[in-house]
Amino acid sequence: MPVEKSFEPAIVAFCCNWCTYTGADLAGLNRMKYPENVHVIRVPCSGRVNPQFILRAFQKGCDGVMVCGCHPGDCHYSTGNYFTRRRFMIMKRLLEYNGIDPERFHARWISGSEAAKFRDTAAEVSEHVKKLGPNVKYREEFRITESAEAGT
Amino acid sequence: MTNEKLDSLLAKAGVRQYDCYQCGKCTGGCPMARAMDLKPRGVMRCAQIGSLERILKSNTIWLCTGCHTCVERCPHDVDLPALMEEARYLASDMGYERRDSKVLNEVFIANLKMFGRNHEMLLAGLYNMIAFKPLQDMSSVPHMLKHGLIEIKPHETQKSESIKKMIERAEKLSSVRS
Amino acid sequence: MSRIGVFVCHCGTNIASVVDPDKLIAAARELPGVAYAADYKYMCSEPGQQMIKDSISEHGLDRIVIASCSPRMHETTFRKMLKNTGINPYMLEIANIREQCSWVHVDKDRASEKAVNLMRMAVSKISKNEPLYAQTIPITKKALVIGGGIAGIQAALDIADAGHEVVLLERESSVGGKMAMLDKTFPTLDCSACISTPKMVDVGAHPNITLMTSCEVESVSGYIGNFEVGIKQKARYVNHDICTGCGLCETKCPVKVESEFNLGLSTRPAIYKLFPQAVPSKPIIDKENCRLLKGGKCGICAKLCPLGCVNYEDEDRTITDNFGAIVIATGYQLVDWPSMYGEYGGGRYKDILSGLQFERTVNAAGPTEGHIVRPSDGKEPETVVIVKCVGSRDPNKGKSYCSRACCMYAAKHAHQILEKLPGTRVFIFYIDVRTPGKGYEEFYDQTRMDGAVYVRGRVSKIYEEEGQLVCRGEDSLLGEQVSVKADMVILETAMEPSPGIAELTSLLGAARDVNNWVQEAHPKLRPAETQVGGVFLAGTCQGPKDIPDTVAQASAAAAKVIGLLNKSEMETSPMISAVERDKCSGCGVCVGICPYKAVTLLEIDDRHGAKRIKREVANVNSGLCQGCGACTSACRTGALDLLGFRNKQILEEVDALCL
Amino acid sequence: MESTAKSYRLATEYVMSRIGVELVEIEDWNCCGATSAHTLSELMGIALPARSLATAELKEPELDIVTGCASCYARLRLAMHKIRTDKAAKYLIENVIDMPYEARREVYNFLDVLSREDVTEAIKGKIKRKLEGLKVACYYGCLNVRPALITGAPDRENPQSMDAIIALTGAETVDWAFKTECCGAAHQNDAASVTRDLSWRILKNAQLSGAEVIVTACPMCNLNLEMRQDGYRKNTGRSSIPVFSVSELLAVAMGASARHIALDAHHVPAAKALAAALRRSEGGVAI
Repeated sequence: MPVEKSFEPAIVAFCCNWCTYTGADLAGLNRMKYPENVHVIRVPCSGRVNPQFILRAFQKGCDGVMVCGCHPGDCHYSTGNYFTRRRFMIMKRLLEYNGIDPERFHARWISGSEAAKFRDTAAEVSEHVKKLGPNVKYREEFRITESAEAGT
Repeated sequence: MTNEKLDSLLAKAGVRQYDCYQCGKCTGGCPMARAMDLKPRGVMRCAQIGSLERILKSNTIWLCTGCHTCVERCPHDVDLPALMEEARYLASDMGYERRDSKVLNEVFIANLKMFGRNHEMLLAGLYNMIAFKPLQDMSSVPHMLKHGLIEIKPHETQKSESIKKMIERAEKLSSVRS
Repeated sequence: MSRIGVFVCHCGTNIASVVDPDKLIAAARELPGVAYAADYKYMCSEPGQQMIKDSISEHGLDRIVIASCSPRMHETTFRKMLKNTGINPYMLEIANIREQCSWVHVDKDRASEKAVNLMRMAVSKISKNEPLYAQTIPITKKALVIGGGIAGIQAALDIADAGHEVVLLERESSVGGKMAMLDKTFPTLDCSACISTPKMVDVGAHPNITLMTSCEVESVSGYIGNFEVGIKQKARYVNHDICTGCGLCETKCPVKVESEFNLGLSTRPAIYKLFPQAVPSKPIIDKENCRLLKGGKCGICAKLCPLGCVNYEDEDRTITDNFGAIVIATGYQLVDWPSMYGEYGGGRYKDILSGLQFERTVNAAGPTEGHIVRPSDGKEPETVVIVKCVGSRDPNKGKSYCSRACCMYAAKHAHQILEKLPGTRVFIFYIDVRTPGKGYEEFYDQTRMDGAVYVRGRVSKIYEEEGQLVCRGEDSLLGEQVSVKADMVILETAMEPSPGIAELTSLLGAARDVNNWVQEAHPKLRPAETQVGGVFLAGTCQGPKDIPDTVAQASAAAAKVIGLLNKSEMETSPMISAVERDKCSGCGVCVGICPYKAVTLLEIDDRHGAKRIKREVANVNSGLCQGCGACTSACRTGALDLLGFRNKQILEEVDALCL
Repeated sequence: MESTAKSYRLATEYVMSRIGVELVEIEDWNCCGATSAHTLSELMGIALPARSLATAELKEPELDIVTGCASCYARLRLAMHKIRTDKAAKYLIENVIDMPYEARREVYNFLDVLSREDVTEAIKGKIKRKLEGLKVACYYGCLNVRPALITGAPDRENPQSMDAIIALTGAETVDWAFKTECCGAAHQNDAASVTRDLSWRILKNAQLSGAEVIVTACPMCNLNLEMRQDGYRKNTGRSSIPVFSVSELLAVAMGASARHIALDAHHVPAAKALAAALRRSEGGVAI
């Protein structure tokens, strides 16, 4: 896939139903504006986000991944996001190990009332990932294996 | 300008001024508060409203004995003795008037430079002379002399010269501290 | 092959003015599995819903994607609609193209492109959806109230009055709690006993209430509607079935120990009633101090009892009962100030009283029959110092929080002293005066006008000299050191949770905050519930509060319990964790992660080749599971999955975005 | 301890030799700078005590350090703490004192040493005569216990270690309120009227609590409390109260004579109170 002149990254944001998803809805209600690149996937809790979801996204060529949940201590499910926090501190290292720039991955705490924070985070991450350019690492390797398979 | 200085003073002392909620427990237990023109709680108040000058001009910072009663009892662990100490250094550096104890402290250090140890009679005598208090505590002198509690001849460390040099090194380094 | 129907809502112009519905329809028709796609001005409206219903029967659709506003808005609406169509309500996905698309973007082309992406993600996800069915669980129509203070008493009475059975459990030998110890209550100064004893008698006599004193919770299992609770009935050594409470046994007991009810200000025998108005009005034997039970010779009380109630062989027993709901109302205790404040003498000085000790002193039924006198010499004080915030607002030595009731009871104490001993000088050392409550500020004003002198400053040191207590501090409004020679000092000490709260909450699975108070489900909107379904809270177990607030919260908790017990069964959300037992290795990581104790290890019979074996697998309790999915992310083998948000569903969404 | 604290020194030497503890004087020690040095400069306030500690580490690497003065204790202990916890400060200080210093050994105050179980046992064995009924107020002073972070003292308001030691002599320690109140000794020269009042307050509370004598663990405290007593008598109309170091009481109980430990060197006549106590317990043995 050739790099287009104005590269628009595809970003997936896993948002917990109780805080960040609500915050994102509130941003809409207040008609705040942010880039179109961010696509929200609703999950009940940030603790539901299995690391393999993130790896899969990067593997499939997603340019950036956000995981957003309630602030630590405010989790709707009382402790879920503590596990998220611990899990994603290690996640960064795992990504590095896999050759994916850990800067493509962002974990943020955004409450249901922080519409502006959601907007700012979406804009910031979008801008940041844009600078990093397209995530082609695995896509190219896929293509190689695919064509090799096709060849035989 | 003033606040930068105040902020760095507080940072060096490890004190966050807004930790203090002005309950006055520090002043209540301070042994020297009676003689202070700005009470310990007042020092924290000045830090909160940004009035560094009042802190540096106060006699409080020179009267603090460092007994740590205040911080021991403080509900928010505000290390006032550390703040007082840093304020003394800053006051000296900035050329504010040093209160009464200057005389004593300098006589004390001069004493150490000479002998490496403290010579009580010389200390008290010199202090009284310079501070114009010729009779303070002098009633005890005959008793002390009689029982060998003080001596005319000072004890010297063997290497008092090295101590003098060391003190001078420390003084030099102290004066360049930011 | 699934037959998916895609319905795009214009939401008037809210969506259609930015996102082009035609593009969505066109894109949808290209997607595999989509059998039908249509758009409409308002999908949520009656005609909109009818249109979907018609399309379902016309095109034989089996799952529905609606591209519209946020699912938080209309997911329930559309699920209800599906219920009447024969399609399982969970065969529904909503693409949020309003709040998260048309409202937040300007560029029409790119917004439409994103809307297509969102719709495609929903279509991909729904291809993996499966029908889900809500379970119903029966409800045991009986409530357990833990703690017999005013909170527990109020909650028990409210629930019982609504016609439900209640067990009121109390650790001490009598209900009444702290309120029974108080003399008067602020700001109205009505006598505490006069308003609380009738309620105590009521719980003792109510046909729907079973009073269980000298009892503690030993075990809890089950979930909302179906708790099984093991209760330890501590040995009383007195048969309460026969005892008439005549009190003869107490008269000749040779033992004298400090009375816990009078906080050490008087003594009691080893066979005793907690206080004269105790409910039940029957004694127990304190086995730690009874001469005979300690191995000595005695047995006087048994000889005295005309009915032969005393039984030295009595033992602790465990009783098991089932409940539909549980109310925690375990209350508070005062902090142990002597271990915190060496500068106040660390408990060495007799004439320094805690606020509660003063309540006993000033109480007509107390050890001094209400005469305010010094414990050391029995003399009336001429000067009294009251110190506030002892142990509270002091993260260094005590608790960081404000204990909330102390400002008012300090004012009350000052008022009582000035009323009973006119001419006494009363000094109140305070940091702030907090009187947010109906009639509170007026009460504070009155106390000042009565002559109580408020001194702003925290007392730094209290020491005894020449028979008086010297209080040294700062009058911070004057900026000077002050020193008051007092004959009596009252320390208004902070509340902290009752001992054993940690054990109890962990049995129940309820959370505690940093200060060990029981955590409410939501600080504003669910203040009388814990985050565990069916477990409610009332009174000072949740945080320091005064009597009016305690009673209000107790009634709130009772209302919640009544609402629950009025149903005979309840529906649970089907979007919960499920275990694939074949995959589960029984590692148990999920057990520790679950905040609701919903996951446990279960031993099952299995086959290993031809051999029968027993092994452990994770088991999810559908009554407890709230569907957060934390366990699924921690599961190593992928045996745990969250229904409605299955791994494969979410991965489909991811894949659909990336293509 | 060579000059104003003559009796303290003599008594300490006496006690220690009796129980077989050898104290080694740090060769060429220097003054810790007390309040004056750190008032003027933080660095000097740490470098001065660090020099003595470094010398000790060099000459006697296997020995811990003990000091009989609260102020020295605070300064020495702070220097030790600083060296252990602050690498930059360690570098600077080693340069100033021109010696390496690793702070390997501990700094104790005299009370810590006396409170060690083996030392207490040894003292018990050497007590020859009881100071029966002598009412003693133990004055710890501020810097033996504060700041808690540096001293590690468990109770800063009502410590008990000295009371336990004094109890070995048969004397009775009184419960009083000024065990750790600052006597203001640091300002006895320049804010004399305030420190005078502080001392008087301490003396008064000790007497009102029933004490016949005060016992200290610091020569500065000792000197300050003693020197203020002429004025105390005149202004309050109370009698004066003898002030001893903890060693002196132990020495007397171990059998030291008044001359041995220079009891007559006290500003406030001291021997009488002890003699009375000894008479009470032994029917007239003179001191």
